[in-house]
This record gives sequence, C-alpha cells and structure tokens, in this order.
Amino acid sequence: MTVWLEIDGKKRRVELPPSLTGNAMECVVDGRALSVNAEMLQPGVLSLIVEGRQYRCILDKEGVLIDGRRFAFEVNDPRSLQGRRGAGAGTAGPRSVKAPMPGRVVRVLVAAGEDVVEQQGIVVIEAMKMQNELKSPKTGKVVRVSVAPGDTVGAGEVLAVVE
Amino acid sequence: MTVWLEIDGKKRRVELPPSLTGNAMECVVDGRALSVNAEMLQPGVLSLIVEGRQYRCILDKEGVLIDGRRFAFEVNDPRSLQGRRGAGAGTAGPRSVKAPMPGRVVRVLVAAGEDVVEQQGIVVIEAMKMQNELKSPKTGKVVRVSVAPGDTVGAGEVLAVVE
Amino acid sequence: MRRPIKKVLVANRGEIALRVIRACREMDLQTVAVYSDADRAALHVLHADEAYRLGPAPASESYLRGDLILEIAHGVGADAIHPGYGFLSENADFAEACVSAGVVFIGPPASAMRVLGSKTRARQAADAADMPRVPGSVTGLASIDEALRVASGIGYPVMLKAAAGGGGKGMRAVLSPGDLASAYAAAGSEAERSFGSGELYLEKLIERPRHIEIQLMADEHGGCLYLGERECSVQRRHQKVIEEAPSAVVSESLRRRMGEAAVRLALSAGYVNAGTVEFLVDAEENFYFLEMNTRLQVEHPVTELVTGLDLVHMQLKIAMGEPLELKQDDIRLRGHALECRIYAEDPENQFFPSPGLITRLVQPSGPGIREDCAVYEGWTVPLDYDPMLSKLVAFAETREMAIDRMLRALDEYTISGIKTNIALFLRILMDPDFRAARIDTGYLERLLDNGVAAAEGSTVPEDVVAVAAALLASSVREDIPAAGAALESKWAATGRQEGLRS
Amino acid sequence: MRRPIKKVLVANRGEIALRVIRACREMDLQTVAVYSDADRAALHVLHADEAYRLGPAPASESYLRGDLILEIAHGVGADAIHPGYGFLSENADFAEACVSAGVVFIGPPASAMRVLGSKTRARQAADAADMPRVPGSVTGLASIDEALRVASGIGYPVMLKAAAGGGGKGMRAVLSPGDLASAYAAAGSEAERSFGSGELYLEKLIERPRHIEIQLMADEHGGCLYLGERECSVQRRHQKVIEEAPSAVVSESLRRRMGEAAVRLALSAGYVNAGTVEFLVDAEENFYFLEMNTRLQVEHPVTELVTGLDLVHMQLKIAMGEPLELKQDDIRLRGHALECRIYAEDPENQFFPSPGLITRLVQPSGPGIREDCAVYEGWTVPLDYDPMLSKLVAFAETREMAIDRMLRALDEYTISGIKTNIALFLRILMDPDFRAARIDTGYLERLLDNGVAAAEGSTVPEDVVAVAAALLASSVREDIPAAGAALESKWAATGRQEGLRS
Repeated sequence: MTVWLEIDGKKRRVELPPSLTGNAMECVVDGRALSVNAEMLQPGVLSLIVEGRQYRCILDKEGVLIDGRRFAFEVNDPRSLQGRRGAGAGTAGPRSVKAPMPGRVVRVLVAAGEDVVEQQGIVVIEAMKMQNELKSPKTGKVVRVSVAPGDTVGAGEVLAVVE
Repeated sequence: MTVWLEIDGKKRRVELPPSLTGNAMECVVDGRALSVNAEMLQPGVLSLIVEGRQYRCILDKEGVLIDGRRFAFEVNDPRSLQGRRGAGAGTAGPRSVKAPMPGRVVRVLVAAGEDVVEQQGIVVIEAMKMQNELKSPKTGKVVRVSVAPGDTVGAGEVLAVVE
Repeated sequence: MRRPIKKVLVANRGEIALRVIRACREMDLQTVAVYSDADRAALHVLHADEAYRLGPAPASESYLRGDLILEIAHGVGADAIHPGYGFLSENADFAEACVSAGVVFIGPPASAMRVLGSKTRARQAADAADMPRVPGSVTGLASIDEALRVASGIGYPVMLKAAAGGGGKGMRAVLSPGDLASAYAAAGSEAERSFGSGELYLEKLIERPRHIEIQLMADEHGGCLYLGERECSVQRRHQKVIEEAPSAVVSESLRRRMGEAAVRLALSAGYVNAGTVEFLVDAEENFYFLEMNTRLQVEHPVTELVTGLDLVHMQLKIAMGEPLELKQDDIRLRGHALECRIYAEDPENQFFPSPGLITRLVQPSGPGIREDCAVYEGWTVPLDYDPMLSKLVAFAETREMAIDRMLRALDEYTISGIKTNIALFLRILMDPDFRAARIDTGYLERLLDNGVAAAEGSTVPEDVVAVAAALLASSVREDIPAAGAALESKWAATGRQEGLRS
Repeated sequence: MRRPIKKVLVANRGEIALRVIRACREMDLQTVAVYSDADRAALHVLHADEAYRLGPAPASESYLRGDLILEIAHGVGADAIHPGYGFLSENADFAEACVSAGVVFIGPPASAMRVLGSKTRARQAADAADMPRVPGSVTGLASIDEALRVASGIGYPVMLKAAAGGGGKGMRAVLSPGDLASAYAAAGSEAERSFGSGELYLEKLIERPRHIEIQLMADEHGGCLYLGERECSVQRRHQKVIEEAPSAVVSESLRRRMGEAAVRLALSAGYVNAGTVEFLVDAEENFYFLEMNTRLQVEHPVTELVTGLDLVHMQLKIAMGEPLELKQDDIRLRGHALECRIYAEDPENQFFPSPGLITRLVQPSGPGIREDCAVYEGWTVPLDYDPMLSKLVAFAETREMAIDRMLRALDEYTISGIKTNIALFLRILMDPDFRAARIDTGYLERLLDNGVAAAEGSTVPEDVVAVAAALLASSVREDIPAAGAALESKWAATGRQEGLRS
C-alpha cells in the first residue's frame, strides 16, 4: 500500500507492506528502503523502533506527535482522512475572516466598503471568557460583514470577506 | 425496546423508550414506571440520576459496577451479548474440570478410572508464577484426563471429566 | 461551637468541584453536585452522590444562580455549600444568604469578604494593619482630575486598577500624564463592563515586580496560620500560568514578615477559613500589599505538597467550627512544587480558546506527579467556561528536579482533538531565565515576544516521521464517540444488530 | 571516585521498568529498554529512548538472559544497568559480569550480595553485627536428625525455611517433633524445585509477628542512612499485599534501634546502594532479623512519600560514585503513606491469576494519590510474569486519612476485562482490626477465612441496577482492539474504505 503525504509542507511517498505480519516491516520512503518495527498500542498510539531508537508517535488533530514534538501532515488523497489541513492558501483574491473557534460576536470593528490593512482588527469574538480580535488576512477592502454583535458563530464560520 | 435480564439470579424485564431524546427517560421495570436521567460518558460508562441520586455505572466483564459494587447480570436473549454467564449449571451427569485461566500444567493428581470426592485435587496448573490446584466439582469417577504435565492450556479448556 | 456537617453541596464545576467532592468523600461527607446543560456528562457529576440541574450553559443562568443553588441545598438537606473558586465564591451577598438560610457557607463571613473583597476597602484595612502597600489612592477616584492629582503626587509610571476588579480587567499602566485621560476612560468602561462598577483607583507602578502570595488558614477561634508563600510571577495578561512553592527568592525572614503581615490583616477583618494575600515583591525584597482573595485558590495544590497538608480538609473542619490543630511552628516546608495550568487554547495562534471534543487523552503519572483534572477521552470541553483543562503538579526535593520532573510529565502528556498550551510549558521550563528563577510578572510576555515554539530542534529523522504518519493515517481510528452521543449512536445499531424487540 | 553515567539499560519490565525510566529522564539520562515477545506493546518500551528484543516470553529466555542483556548494553554503549526488582536484581554473578564488562551495576557489589543474599550467611553476618535474630540454626541443616536436635534445643513451635528461598516457598511451620520429618521432606523438595537448592534451616516460630523492614541507602564512601521503616504485615501466602510507612507500632526509639542495627549489618558487609533489612517484631517490641533484600523493593514508594526523597534518583547518584547528600538527622518522616498492590487475580475464586485483555481502565487521581502502573486500556496482561498490575499509593497527614483516601481512590478505580483484587482492598481497609492497626503476618489469612466479599450491603435499588444493566447491555461498546491487533485489524479495512492504492 502506498501513501502520499505532505509533512511540514514537504511531499513524501511512503510504501508500506501490503499486509502486516508481526512488527517488523520493510518500508520504502521516497525510494529509500527503511526497516521499522511497529506496534500500535491503541488506535492512534504507535511505538516505532528504527535501528534501536524507539519513537512514541501519537496521532493528533493536526498531525503526529513524536516524542512530544508535533509534525503537521496531510494525506494527499481526497478519499482519506478529513481535516488534516496544513497551512498554505495564497493571498491573492478575496480572503475571508473565519471564526477560529465557536463563540459569540462581541464587537464588529469595520463596516462593508471600508479599506483595511493586513492585521487590522475586523471582529472581536468571545469564548471561554476570553475575547479575541480577529484580524484582516490582507490589505484591501471589506466586501462583506456577515455577523453582528451578539451572534453566536461556529468554528470556521465566515465573519467577513476582504478583497 | 424491551430487555430481559437476569440479575444476581433474578429475572427482570426492563422497557426502555424506543428512542432517546436528551437524558430524561421513562422506563418500566417489571411493570413499575421509573423516571431516570441517563448519560453515557464513554461506551460502558454510564451516569444515572434517579430522584436526585447519582449512580456511577460501569460495564464490566461479569456485569455492571455501580458505585464500586458489582452486580452480575445476563441478558436473556440468545442474540445479544455473549459471555455474560452468571453461575448455575447442575451437578448431575458428567462434569468437566476446566482451566480457569491460560497456563501450564504442572502436575496431574489423578488417573482415569480413579474415584474422587468433591473438592479433591485433580490437576495443578501454573500461570503468572502461581500454581493452582483445580478440584473436582463432584464426587464420582474420573472418566477422562486430557492433559499431561508440561501442556499449556487455554482458559476454559477441559482438563478432565468426572462422572 | 461545633456544627455537624453531613452533606455538602458543591456550587462549582470542573476540576475544583471534583477536588472538593473527593475531599468530602475522604471525610465521609455526602456530596451534592449541580450542573448546567453543558455539564451533564462532567466528571464532577459522575463522582457525586446526588446531582441536580441548574439551567442552560451560560454561567449567569446556572452556576451564578445563587437563588437556585440555595433552593436545591435546602431541598436536599445539604448543611453546607462549598463555592470552590470563581462563580459565587467571592459573592458576599450569597454567603449572607446561605447563613440566613441556615446553610454553612464554606468560606469567610460576608462581613470579612466585604472588607477585603473591595480593593479600596482592603487597602484601608491594610493601612490599619500597617501592612506595606504600593503608594497610591486609598479610595476610588472621583474624576480624571483627581486621578491626575494623585498620579503627580506619587509620580509616574502609575497603574490604574478597577476597585471591584481582578484578573487584569480594568487595568492600565500609564507612563506619563498625557496618557492618563484615555487610559482612565478605557479602564473605567472595561471595569464597568466586567464588574458592573467603573470605580478605579491608582497606584505607583513597581518595576519588574514578582507576584508572591501568602496562603492563610484561619479558624473561628482567633487562630490563624500562614502556610508559606507561592510564587506566581509567570503570568500572561495577568492570568497565572505557572505557580510554585516555595518562591526561590523568599528567605525565611521575608517569609515570616510577609506571613505575619498577612495574618494581621486577616485577624483585623475577622477573617475565617482559607484565604490568600497577594503581594508585589521588588528586587530589594520590599513587599507591597496587592489584594486579598477570600477563597481557595486555583494554585493551592503546590502549598499542599510542600506543607503535607490538605487545605480542603482544613476548610471543612473549620466550617464545622473546629479549631486549627496546628501551631505556626508545626508548619514546615519541604521540597519544591510546581503547577502548570493546562488550558484549551492555541499558543501558536494568539492563544485562541480551543473548546471541543477530546479524542485522545494520555495522562502522565508516577513519582512526584499529581494531577487535578476533570476532563476525559470523549468529553467535549464547553465554550461557556474557563478554558482550564487540568492542573499538573510536580513535587521533588529541589526546584531544579521539580522542573525536570514536570518536563518528564509534560512529555508523557497527550491531549488530541483540541489545542492546548502544553508546548508553551516545555518552552518555559527549558528557558534559562526561568530555570534560574529570573522571573517577574512581565517575564512571560517578554518570552512570548520571541515566539512560542520550543527552542531545541527535533531529533526525529524525516523518514521516521513519514513512516509514522503513513502508518497512523492508514490505520486511523474511527472517531471515538462524544459523551452522550455514545448512548444514542449505539442505540439504533444495537437494537438492529441484537434484534432486541422494539 | 565519580563515574559519569549517560545511558542506562533497564533490565526489567512492568511498572518498575517504567518507574526507573522516568527517574532517568528526570536526570537527563538516556534510557534503553529490553523486552520479550510478550512485551513489545508494553509501556516501558514506549517510554524508552531505545528498545531491544531479548527473546520469547518466558523469563528464562528473556529477562533472565543476563548474557544477552550485557551484550546489548555493550553494543549500545550503556554505561549502567538498573535491574529493578526480581529477575536479575539479586544475582551476584550477573552483578559481577557487569563490572568485568565495564558496565555499572546499579546495586550493591557482588561480594555484599553473596554475603547477605544467602540466608544462612546473612544470619552469620547478623550475629557478627550483633543484631538480634530469631533463635535457630545458623548453618544449613545436614539431616533430619540435626533438624530434630536443633528444634528440641530451641523448643517448638519452629519454622523450617529454605536457605536460598524467599516468597514463602520451602517454608513450613512445625508444631511438634512428630510433624518435623514430613515437613522437612516437603519443604526440602519444594526448595529444590523453586531455588535449585534443598538446603534448609530452622528457627523458633514467633507468635503473631509483624513484618517490619528498614530501608537503607548506602554510598561508596562509608555513608549509610536508614530511611525509616515499612509495615508489611498484611500478607497472603507470604506475599505482601498492603504496605505502609511509618508503622503504627514503631516508636521513635524502636525505629532508631532497628535502623542502627540495620546500618551496622550493611556496613559490616561493605554494602552500597539501596537495600532493605526485614525484621519480625513481636508484641513486646522485640525485633528479630529476618533477611536482607539487596535491591530496590516493590514497596519503596511509601518511604518516598513520608521522607520526601526519591530512592531511584539516590540509587543513580550513588552509582555515579557520589556521596550521600543527607545526614541521618536530615531524615524526617511526615504524614502516612499506604500502598495497595493491585493484582490480576480473582479473590472470589481461590485467587486464580487473571491474565488477558484490559477492555476498560479508569484510574483514580487527585490529592494524595500516586500510581505506579504500566498497564493501559487495550493492553493484554501476559500470563508469563508476576500478576501485579499497579501500585496505588495514598498519602495523607494521618494513617486514618490515608486509609480513607485510599478507599476514595479504590472507589474511582475500574479495571474491566480481567479480574483484580480491588474488592479485597475495600474489605481490608474497612476492617476494624486493620483500621486499629491490629495486624500481624497472619492477619489477612484469618480475615479471608471469613470470606472475601465486602461486609457493607448495597444501597443501590434493584430497579436502578436493572435499568443500568439494560442501558449498558443495549448500547454495549464493540470490544476495543487489543494492542497490536489495532494495526492489523484496521489495516485491510482502511485500505478498502480509503481506497489507498495497493
């Protein structure tokens, strides 16, 4: 089985043996052979031994934690794993200001049609007793503000669009 | 949905609402109505509030642990839950001596054809550095001994039969 | 006079509610939990003997509904209420209502709360107990003119603070007279919004102060002990992030002087039960009274570990009218304890809160590790309350070993599904300044200016990361069911699969 | 002389291997785990920096393979080996082999192990250090005739013991001369089977003795401390079940006398590193030398909690050649600690071992609770090793509160899928005799004669049990995957479901 990945923005191709017999596995990473000893303790919790070195690997929302350090990755396969977005996305064209988490809109700092600069405050939302100012992703003009103070918004919901 | 149970040897009939809306549920136990507030925190971990009293209920191998106390139960439905055996089984006819856990046979204390009394030692098996003498379930004659010293046996495996 | 307590209602949620419930169980007291609609699946409910719904998720409709809570306490025959911290814990009217309803409020008398709860009145009390304090206005400022007058009197820089405030809300540093007017307006309205009172006062700004507080425990019989200090200088936006006991800079004599001053203040106000007096300490070991918290503090566990005492057990005994069993000389500090407040927030993204479903939880344990935590795998962290998930506490013989032990524990800790500030702690605990105890209340903000990511580079080869990712991705677990969902989701399925009669 | 240690190989498994690995991480030492085929998914492997396979599951082919372990240590450049307890920890030949291979053995020198490891030689050393011991034969018994002669000399009842023995194997109580011959034969063959040596000795049987032991820590420079005692009288078949520190019956003066006697013995044998001297103590506070364990003990955590020290950190520093930092007067006991050994066994069915898959694990935490544990949800407890799953330890100001705290923690504890002895602990901790510290080495067997089930009846109404059972039964979880299975089982499925190219 072959898995295409993007790790910290870098494309990788990993060939895994078609089936697992025991823990020893011969893998091929970008053409290089790699012998590993793998054991899945719990779903999402993997012990990997490579040349004697043991790695504690835990599947995380944004990627994999290995020995306490996070590596963001994305499986380049539409049919696999949802929600493994890395960073990215260009700055050209309209950009939307999205709610990073569920919350309540406290203040709207701009109006449609207003010119804004990158990092200028657009909307303030509150969650868990903390207020957070959401800033403009780019310099441009506010084409739309889709929320008003008091609104509750879900994570990822578009609050405004800057063009 | 109706569930037939046997709890600590007693038959119970529990009618649960066909679907769950929120936590409040009207149940009927052996014809008596009972309003409960149920929340499943994790599969097998249930918080039950009845008339204000809160019960911490955890599904266990032999039954359910409620506030630390175990209640063995069995669902009287052939198609449901395997392996919820209570006690039971008569003393008439041939009875077999089974391995209560996986282990290794250390000694065989009787031979086929031998007369034995109830609780007489039949086989000694060892697991986790501990030896355990398995005793005859009844007074009678050993009709078969199916293991020899050194054999490894699985849980539930028949070691000998007494008639 | 002794009053028997048999059943305690815990008017709080989260780890502190569970911690109080555990203490009650250990003292063989019945426990009553209350919960909002967001908390039916919370652990403080699961571990209580009785549980009652308060209302919808917002605190104003649930955990702040003192009337409802008292009604429940009355209905179920609870003879005492433990308020925990936050919510109603410093509400003198509620404390009073409890007393008149014949329910013991596990905390100070309303009178003492009123004196010490208001910053301005507390400052007057502090002066009376001749406790050193930061020069500044004793009473609230009537106007911007008075503010300007007072400020020029004590000299800039100065700090504006909300009289009813806390947690940094309604606070502004002012460096010169020109900035005072705007800061006065901003702080006033922020205070109005946050506390319903715009009253401000003003004091001299101490440069690079440490935040050090004294834990007090007072009984009804005039007994009052100080249980050493806590160093809480590692703060972000005036919120404590790491606390420790003892402080690396407090000498035995400074401890005694601060402790005795704190005791004087408490006794002067007729204080009873657990309380904390906060001080600013400058580089010359001068200490200045800041404020008093008239409740159990979040960070009380570090004091428990170095004193060997259980503060909640002591609170309960005091509430029963018992005198303190210990004398001041019996209080001995041993070893060093460190607490990390693990928050559901994203340090790499402006510390945005990160509520949601916890899909994987691997918690540390073993020697010297204590965790006060009320989350679990499958729990959905609500967006309605404080983002604290857990208090991870490490104890060891020395400060250095406590830090290294905490690092070990944080390495073992995994919380998936939501963002947490665990990586931030690794960064702080490996920072030479923190390890050398060169910290003040501005320390963390300065550290954060250099970015959050931990310094040390990874020792994990790229190919290993690739294989790990590939294996995990291709054997990914089906998402674990959220609490509540568990029941419903399985429901139909099981009905079918097992053919239970419908 | 100081010797640097950078990398430690832990020649053990289970909770003690993990505990040692944690201590190493805290001291910034690299860790090397070794594992048998039954332990690839064990936590001591998951938490190590390096991990190497030893061989098949049986200890004789894995954890007892000193040759293999030394080979690995050599190959990976480990400068020290920590043996934990059991397995190779008291094997003098292995200790010697380490030294000659230039690897530090974290424990006493082989010479001291040889003297104190053999019970008969240890008894001679005890006499030399004029330490009181139970009257009896110093050397092994040559024959039944000698046994009869010695027995009549000291008077019945007497106890036959295996010279190379431990854990109660090869032990027999003999009440009258008539029973001696058969007991001698039985004990001899049992000793032969268990230890490869049938050598027996004989001593006077002390009535209702307590088992109390002294923890020692000795450096290479002639320094030796006693870290107080542990009360280990709650035993089943001579296996410790509950340990506590301090002992409820040991006075300050008795502690000093026992401690100083233990130190004398250790110094006389040139002992270094952690060790424990076991005593029998009778009702008149007489103490008799029993044996010395030349290693870290399972129950060391209770000593750590009351002294505030970390014994494994001390072991590592001593192994590096450092002198002890503390003097005897620095050792102060504070509070009370209790340890429950949670075993995979079925108290309701002759304590049969209960290996297998752990399908649900809910662990206690919070104030005063420490757990040293190396199992997890999804772990399959192997049948090849000791059945200990976890060491649950409770600390509090007093013995009574430590007991009640342990009860609280045990109530929170759930292990499903296998049987455990948790219910037995509830029974013991609620027993008036235990709570009054009226215990001796026969206490538990007597308690068990009255059956295991906890006394108190349930307060749970039948109908509630019925509804709980019905809800859980009809929303039953699919069994969680066993470790290892996780990977394979998901494999094909995922391949299909996600259509990853094959």
